[in-house]
Amino acid sequence: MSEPVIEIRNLNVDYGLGDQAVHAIRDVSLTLHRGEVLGLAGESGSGKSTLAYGMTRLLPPPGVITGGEVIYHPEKGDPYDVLSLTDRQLQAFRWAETAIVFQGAMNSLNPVHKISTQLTDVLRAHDPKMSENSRNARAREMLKLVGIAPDRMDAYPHQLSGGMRQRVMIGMALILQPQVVIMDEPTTALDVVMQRQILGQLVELRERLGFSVIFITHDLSLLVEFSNRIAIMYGGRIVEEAPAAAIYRDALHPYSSGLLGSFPALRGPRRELTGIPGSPPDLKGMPSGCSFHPRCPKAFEPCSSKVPVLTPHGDRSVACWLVES
Amino acid sequence: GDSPNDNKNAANGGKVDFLSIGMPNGTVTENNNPFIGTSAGASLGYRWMIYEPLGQWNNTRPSEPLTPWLASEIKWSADYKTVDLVIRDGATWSDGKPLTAEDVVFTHTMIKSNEALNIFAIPYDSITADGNKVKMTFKTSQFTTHHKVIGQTPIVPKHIWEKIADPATDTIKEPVGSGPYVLKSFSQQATILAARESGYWGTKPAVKELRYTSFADNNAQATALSSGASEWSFVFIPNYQQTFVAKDPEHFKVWAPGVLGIHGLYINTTKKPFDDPKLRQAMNMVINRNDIFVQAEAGYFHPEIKSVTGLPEGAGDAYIADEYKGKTFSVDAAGAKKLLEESGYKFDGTKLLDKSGKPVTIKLTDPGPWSDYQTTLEIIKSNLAEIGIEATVEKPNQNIWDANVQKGDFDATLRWTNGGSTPFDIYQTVMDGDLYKPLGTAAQQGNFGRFQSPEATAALKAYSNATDEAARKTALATIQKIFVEQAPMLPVGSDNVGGAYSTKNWVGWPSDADSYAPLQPTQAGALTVVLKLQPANS
Amino acid sequence: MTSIPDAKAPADEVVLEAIGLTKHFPVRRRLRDLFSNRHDAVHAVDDVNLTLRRGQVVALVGESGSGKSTVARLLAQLYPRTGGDIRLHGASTRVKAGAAFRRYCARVQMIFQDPFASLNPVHTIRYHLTRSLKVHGNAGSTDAELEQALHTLLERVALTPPERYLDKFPHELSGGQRQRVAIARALGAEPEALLADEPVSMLDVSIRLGILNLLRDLKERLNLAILYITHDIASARYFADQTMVMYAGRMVEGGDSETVTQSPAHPYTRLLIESAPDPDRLTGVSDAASPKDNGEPPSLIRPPSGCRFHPRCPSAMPRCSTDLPVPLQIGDSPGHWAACWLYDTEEVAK
Amino acid sequence: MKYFLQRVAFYLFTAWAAITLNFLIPRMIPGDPVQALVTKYQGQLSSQAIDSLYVLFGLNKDANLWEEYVSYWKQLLSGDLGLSFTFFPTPVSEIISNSLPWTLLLVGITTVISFLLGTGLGVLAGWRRGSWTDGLLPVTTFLSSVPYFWLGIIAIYLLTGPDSFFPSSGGFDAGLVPAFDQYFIPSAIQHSLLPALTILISSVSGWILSMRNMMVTVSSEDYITVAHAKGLSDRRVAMSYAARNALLPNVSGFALSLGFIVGGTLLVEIVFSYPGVGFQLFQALGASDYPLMQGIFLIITISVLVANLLADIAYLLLDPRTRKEG
Amino acid sequence: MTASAVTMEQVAPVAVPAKRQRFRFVANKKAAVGLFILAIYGILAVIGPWITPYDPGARGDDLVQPPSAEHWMGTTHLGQDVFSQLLEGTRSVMFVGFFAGIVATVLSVIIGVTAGYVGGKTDEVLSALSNVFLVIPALPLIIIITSTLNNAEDWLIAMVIGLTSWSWNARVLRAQTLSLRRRDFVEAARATGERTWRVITFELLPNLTAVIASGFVGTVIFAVLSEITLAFIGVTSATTWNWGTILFWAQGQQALAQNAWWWFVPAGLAIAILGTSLALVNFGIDEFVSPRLRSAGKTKIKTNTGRTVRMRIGFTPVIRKEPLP
Ligand SMILES: Nc1ncnc2c1ncn2[C@@H]1O[C@H](COP(=O)(O)OP(=O)(O)OP(=O)(O)O)[C@@H](O)[C@H]1O
Ligand SMILES: Nc1ncnc2c1ncn2[C@@H]1O[C@H](COP(=O)(O)OP(=O)(O)OP(=O)(O)O)[C@@H](O)[C@H]1O
Ligand SMILES: [Mg+2]
Ligand SMILES: [Mg+2]
Repeated sequence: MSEPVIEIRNLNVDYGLGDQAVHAIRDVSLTLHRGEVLGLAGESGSGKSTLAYGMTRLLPPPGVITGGEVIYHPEKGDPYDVLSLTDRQLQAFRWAETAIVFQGAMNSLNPVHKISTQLTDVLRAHDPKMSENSRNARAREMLKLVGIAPDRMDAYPHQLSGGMRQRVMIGMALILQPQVVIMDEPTTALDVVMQRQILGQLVELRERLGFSVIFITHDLSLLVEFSNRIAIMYGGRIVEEAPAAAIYRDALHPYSSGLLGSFPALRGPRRELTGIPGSPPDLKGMPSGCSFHPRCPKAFEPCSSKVPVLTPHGDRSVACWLVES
Repeated sequence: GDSPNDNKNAANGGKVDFLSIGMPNGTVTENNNPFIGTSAGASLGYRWMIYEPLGQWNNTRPSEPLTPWLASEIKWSADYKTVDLVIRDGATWSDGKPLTAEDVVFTHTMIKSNEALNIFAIPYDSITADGNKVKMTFKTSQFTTHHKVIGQTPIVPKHIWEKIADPATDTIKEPVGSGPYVLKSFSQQATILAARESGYWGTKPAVKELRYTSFADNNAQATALSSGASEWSFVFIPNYQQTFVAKDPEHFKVWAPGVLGIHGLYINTTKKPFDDPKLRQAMNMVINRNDIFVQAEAGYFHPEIKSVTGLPEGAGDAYIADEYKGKTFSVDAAGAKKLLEESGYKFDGTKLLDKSGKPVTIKLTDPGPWSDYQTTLEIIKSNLAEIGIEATVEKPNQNIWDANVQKGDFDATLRWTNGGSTPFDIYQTVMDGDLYKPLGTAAQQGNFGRFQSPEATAALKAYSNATDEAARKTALATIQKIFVEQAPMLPVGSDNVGGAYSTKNWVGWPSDADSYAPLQPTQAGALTVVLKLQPANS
Repeated sequence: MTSIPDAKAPADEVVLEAIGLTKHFPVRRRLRDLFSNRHDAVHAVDDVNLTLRRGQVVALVGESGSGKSTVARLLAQLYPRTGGDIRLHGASTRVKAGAAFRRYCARVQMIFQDPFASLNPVHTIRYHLTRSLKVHGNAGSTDAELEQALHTLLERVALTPPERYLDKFPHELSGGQRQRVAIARALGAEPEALLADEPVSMLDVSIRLGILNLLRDLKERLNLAILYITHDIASARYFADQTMVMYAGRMVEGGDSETVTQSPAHPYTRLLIESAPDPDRLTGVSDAASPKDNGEPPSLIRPPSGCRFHPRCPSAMPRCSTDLPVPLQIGDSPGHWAACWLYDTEEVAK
Repeated sequence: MKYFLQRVAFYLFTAWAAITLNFLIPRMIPGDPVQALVTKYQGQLSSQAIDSLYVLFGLNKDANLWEEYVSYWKQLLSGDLGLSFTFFPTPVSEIISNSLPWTLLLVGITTVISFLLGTGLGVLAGWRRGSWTDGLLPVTTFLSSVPYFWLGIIAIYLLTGPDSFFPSSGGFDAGLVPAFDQYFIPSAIQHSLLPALTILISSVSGWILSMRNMMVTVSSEDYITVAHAKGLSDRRVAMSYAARNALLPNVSGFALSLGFIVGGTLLVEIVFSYPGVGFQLFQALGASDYPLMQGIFLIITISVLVANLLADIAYLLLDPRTRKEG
Repeated sequence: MTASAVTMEQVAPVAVPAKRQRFRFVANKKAAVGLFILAIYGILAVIGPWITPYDPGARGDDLVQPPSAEHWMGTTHLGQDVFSQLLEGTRSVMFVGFFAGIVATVLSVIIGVTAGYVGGKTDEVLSALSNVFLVIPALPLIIIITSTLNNAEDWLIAMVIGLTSWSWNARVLRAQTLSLRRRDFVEAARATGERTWRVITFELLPNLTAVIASGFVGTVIFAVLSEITLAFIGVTSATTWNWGTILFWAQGQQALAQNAWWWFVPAGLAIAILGTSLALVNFGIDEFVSPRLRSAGKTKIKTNTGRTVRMRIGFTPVIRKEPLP
């Protein structure tokens, strides 16, 4: 396996402090390798977005990172901890090394500025010496790259369709040629036709530019198709991490298999769906032991008392007593 | 530059050559028409610095004859229906043209033929000129109004005014008058008058510039006075010793001579039980006029009325009937009670019961914003309590109060009377049967209390039409007797024509010792004051 | 008494029918339209035919903005229609308010997409259900009967024990529970037809299935006619007997669910199915079959002439841009049709 | 067409209704201007003058309400607002044109400053939460709860006096004539400082608060997070992204507040004897001067309507979403 | 597959004690302080006139005396006790404020909600009406109308203030209603077959309570200031005492020029404190309505090492605790 780009070590994130604190991310460790697409799946509230923002220190108040490290390996030079950077270093790090594409493109673009302004102000911030003309040329180039006619440069976000906006965001994410692109549900607001188009384009660009992607969604079937490795989150922890195909074929964690069993298949024989009973856990009143045990059809003794840790099994890891035993 | 403000700093050696005069009359708009009461000229008083009357009337000594001014001679017939005037030589208009008898005739003829200008409703008959002599005749006796015809009517130049289409509504942007000052500049904030370079018939004034400022209200004016920004004004200053004089005791002064115009509590004589003169008399006996003077009028503004005739000290002295000479008000609750009990009233504990056994209550009304009146009412209220009358104070809106007073819809209200050169105006406002209107019909001119006494009406008529002093004296004695015995109105204080001033820059102001003129900047006599002023340190 | 009698009518009975249903929303005019004489409108729904039968689920599939919700609201008589007809048991109905509207409501009930928004945050579950029962006279006459009816309703949607939920506020329930409450409320009217407008799209993947299964169970037990609106064609296959595909306000294909999803006839349906995620496809393979740019959905204010899909259609013919395609039978299974000139027999002959 | 016509119809209707009300309201007041004048002078004006005043004011002619209304409109349409009674025979339009500039300058400039200052502080308070700006809110809230006039009077008491820099009243030095020169302008500014300060103190907190709240709301928008993620400087994010968007709702509030300039400052002008329209209106009220009242109300009505229009336009200009589709 | 549906209740999240949302805003600190002060004023309004040490109108012998043991807030030029006037005046101020608030609120609810919900011609007529009232300057209008009243009692003044100050709230309510009307739960209530009046009163209004309450509080502030202003400029007859009357007398007698600050200052402070308390209540309501503002309240946090960390947007604080056990 190729070298790592980002290593997350024992990351902990709380919302709020003291008794009111919600532990949204608990001791998460995850490695993103150069050039790969890492899928992050899990149901709503499992902490996917929190993880993504936490590693770049972009959590809104009252989010607090209460522990852990995020080691970034630049192309040249020594690895460093993103969480220890000063504000200025962090600003320089952002977007140049990791870019983010959010779920709703409408909300990610400032409604009162032209998209050209929003594209070029990244360049202005990171390379103040760049001339106005070359900035514009670069922005134009990026738009062309994501399939938008450069004459839409001076459009306002609301004048573009949802798909176009999302492409602008992708173009913007790539404008500084970052090593890592984090995509938080980049296509849930779009319909399937558009979703496929955009993801197809992204895959193509990745092949060309060679960046790594963290791809967040709760649509597991989409992840299986598009990512190399998948990490499944539940209740603020990663419960399973494995190559995409491996998960699809044979999920080890009951939650992962439950998730896979919740999607009706469009092709192939009609199979009976199992689903997962119950509802997602409340972070404020997390069940003891394995947080999935109240919903787990295979729960047994240690599940309700002891927290399973993520342990490697070959090229995959899983946190489940079932697998341990 | 050519800025109108350039000379401001070019003061002659730091000496102040201007006088700052203020009035608390709100904003003004440029209007120099001397006949219109709403004009800036009238509201600030500077019309009298530009236009002059035929004679100067000293309100503080109303019984004295008028000082000749534009007329060098003023002669009334004994019946006061004819006046003969000799117009002064050498007076010129500020545009250089001489002032002639023609101008005088023109002015009065214009007033006669223009109802809107005839603000004193003078019944002119004929107005003729003969050389520098002018003769005017009137349809009725002008004894009680002669000071208005001569002393309060400005004379305007014929050669300019005859070209004015409607003299009642023209704002006379460039006034041309015979007075010692000309208009230099006008702004809402300040009107500046400059002394005429030449051509004034009298002595040149020492004050080179008059700066009139109109302040928004009493507070602003009083503040300006105590900061020295205003050197002369006529305004009510509460606790003037502390808020004004104390700020510069050496220079800040107040002089407030009373005049023949008074304030008093009008009682609705149609309402039971106040139709009973005995009750009114008793009420008159308990009113503490000194408290009112000190607490409500700041100890100066409406000089306390002492004489039982309601005539103010000083200005009224000459008119007090022999019968009442020396008779003054004194608070006498015991006497009042006795009087009441003698006339059939009873007391239920401290409560006064009228003849039918009902408790006597009274509503005192005046508009809310008039704080001195309100204070007076509060004092009267507690005074009346001493004889068991329960009074309440109401503060209707001014418009409503106006309407109610005129229609006779009130129990008792503090109000003023007309003022004049004789006590006639005072008594007429209170008692004239000719002004009587039935309840519900607006009485605009007076007799708001619906006082009905044919005797008084006849006496008033006799007084104004009399042709000799003796007849006037008898008539006045009758009037005063009715006023005292019937008490249709309980006099409280008199008007004053004084003012607050500063002697820091200018001296020569009138005083009790030398009350040569009224000290109110809007009076016609103000010109006399200005002409008398001299620099303080010369 | 108030318990809903199971299967009271024969299956397959037609409950609700839409014939040529059309809805145009007038557009607010702008300053620049001042001097033009056009009267713009959003052609949200045009000429839609639909039949709901007892004990059957009809799925309505289409991309966002294709007019699915509008159809549902038209059928619920929440919007007045521009044209066409709605027949309840064969009788044409047009109701706006008042008693007639309530009578209609009692037979046709709607479930909204977002269970977070469709329950009033200030009222308890009890209030919501009681109102639904009372409005339609199913509350019984005593408190005890009402209580009983409430329990029955909650049990029906598998919220047991009912006491635990009755006095909760919506915000105290999870999304799945809320959607169950919404369904219970609809059932309070004892309807014959349920219009479910994307009932699970706002819910978490793991609990979607529970709701769909509940609906299916209710359909069978109560013999309900269900209109299932979704943009997820896979769930239509799983859940519905019939599937209709909508594009830009028009029906483009319809038929038995399995047939429509497994052998789609209309190019749009094909595109839709091709685009759906497929875990069996290899990672990162962008096959040539998915075209680079499929274009944008058309403006509904000035929809394309002829077939509304022709600007994006890979197999468009000149005729497609001029003639409006009519529904044409496809031979492969009974009732399978597509509104596409490709299946015009003359065309095929050529 | 319909939308445009609706807008026009709205403005026309509102203007008509407001003007008609303006016409009716003063006529409901008992009393008349002559009485008010007589009363104002409390004995200084002899009651014989009443008759001549009725003639002078033209009030001796009987006219029914409808005829008055018709002629009122005729006058209005020919741009004639009639003659004021208080300042008879000065035309109302002249009085207004004399006093309006003062109000517009004092209150207008103060409103602008207050808006700018409040917005600026609001941006700070909303953006740098937890800093010193947190202390701003309680203080300004308290200050803004103090009645204008009270604050003004206290300020006059504390800050003015014979040797003070601050004059206690008026719009400029009494010895000056309004002109744009080196004497007048500094004097006018000096005179406007205290009134401006009191207006500022009592109005700024509203802007701070609404801007702060908008900043807080906007701060949690995704595009702010994106802007941070882009590595933009904090300043640029705060200004160009957060403040720019948070400003939008405030701008229309600002435009509307411009409309209330004329009507809203009565008391400041009264307390500071400032020669503006608010004070004129107050005088007109006291003197039953309904031509003047109507004139000022008309100005207020028009200014509010214009402000509404401005708000419409401002939104159009500042929010690209409301602009025509490109 | 009903099995999964039935089993779900076993794992329903632990029920959080059902706090009634509607009264939760009292828990807000600002609102609580505001309400507390308001309550004191309320009590004084009721008992004030009974506990005055003197008859507020009674003349005494000590004229313009500074505060002393007998006269806590000194005396007026007539020797009246300022403290008694202040106490006595509270009732009128509170009465006018709240009565006018109620009148205006009822009007604005009727007009605003009807316009917003019914729409069409009704909306146009009602909107036009409120616009006309919005255009006419309120304070001058109130001055004019009150000056036509013969002997304006408090309730009449309150009525006038209420009748002239509803329009802004009506506009806000209309806009709110318009947005609520499109919400699903309103549609759902309609689809259930509810009658229009029921939809308005039971579905819409409860959701508008915060807006209505905030409008009410705003009107109360306005009414209090208006009443005081009217009394101060001497327009109202004010046979009863209120703080404006005190200020009117003080100003008429130039209290400050006489150095009688005790006559002028307390009433102004009383107004300011009342205004502040009402503003605090409004803050509370605002924060209740918009949770973002609420969570924004706590911006400084203390770590367990005693360091203070400020929450900043875009730079999530990192506080590394001692390594977790
Ligand atoms: N501002 C906040 N305050 C308190 N808790 C929060 C806050 N933001 C998020 N959380 C909690 O943190 C947990 C993780 O949230 P996160 O947004 O990361 O989930 P997610 O997996 O991205 O969900 P989704 O699929 O809905 O986007 C959730 O349980 C959520 O309730
Ligand atoms: N009240 C309305 N006024 C004007 N246009 C409307 C209205 N409701 C819907 N539309 C328009 O009608 C079209 C169809 O909308 P509809 O909500 O039915 O789509 P949908 O298929 O349900 O979409 P989604 O999947 O996003 O829910 C859209 O273009 C929409 O903008
Ligand atoms: Mg998320
Ligand atoms: Mg929809």
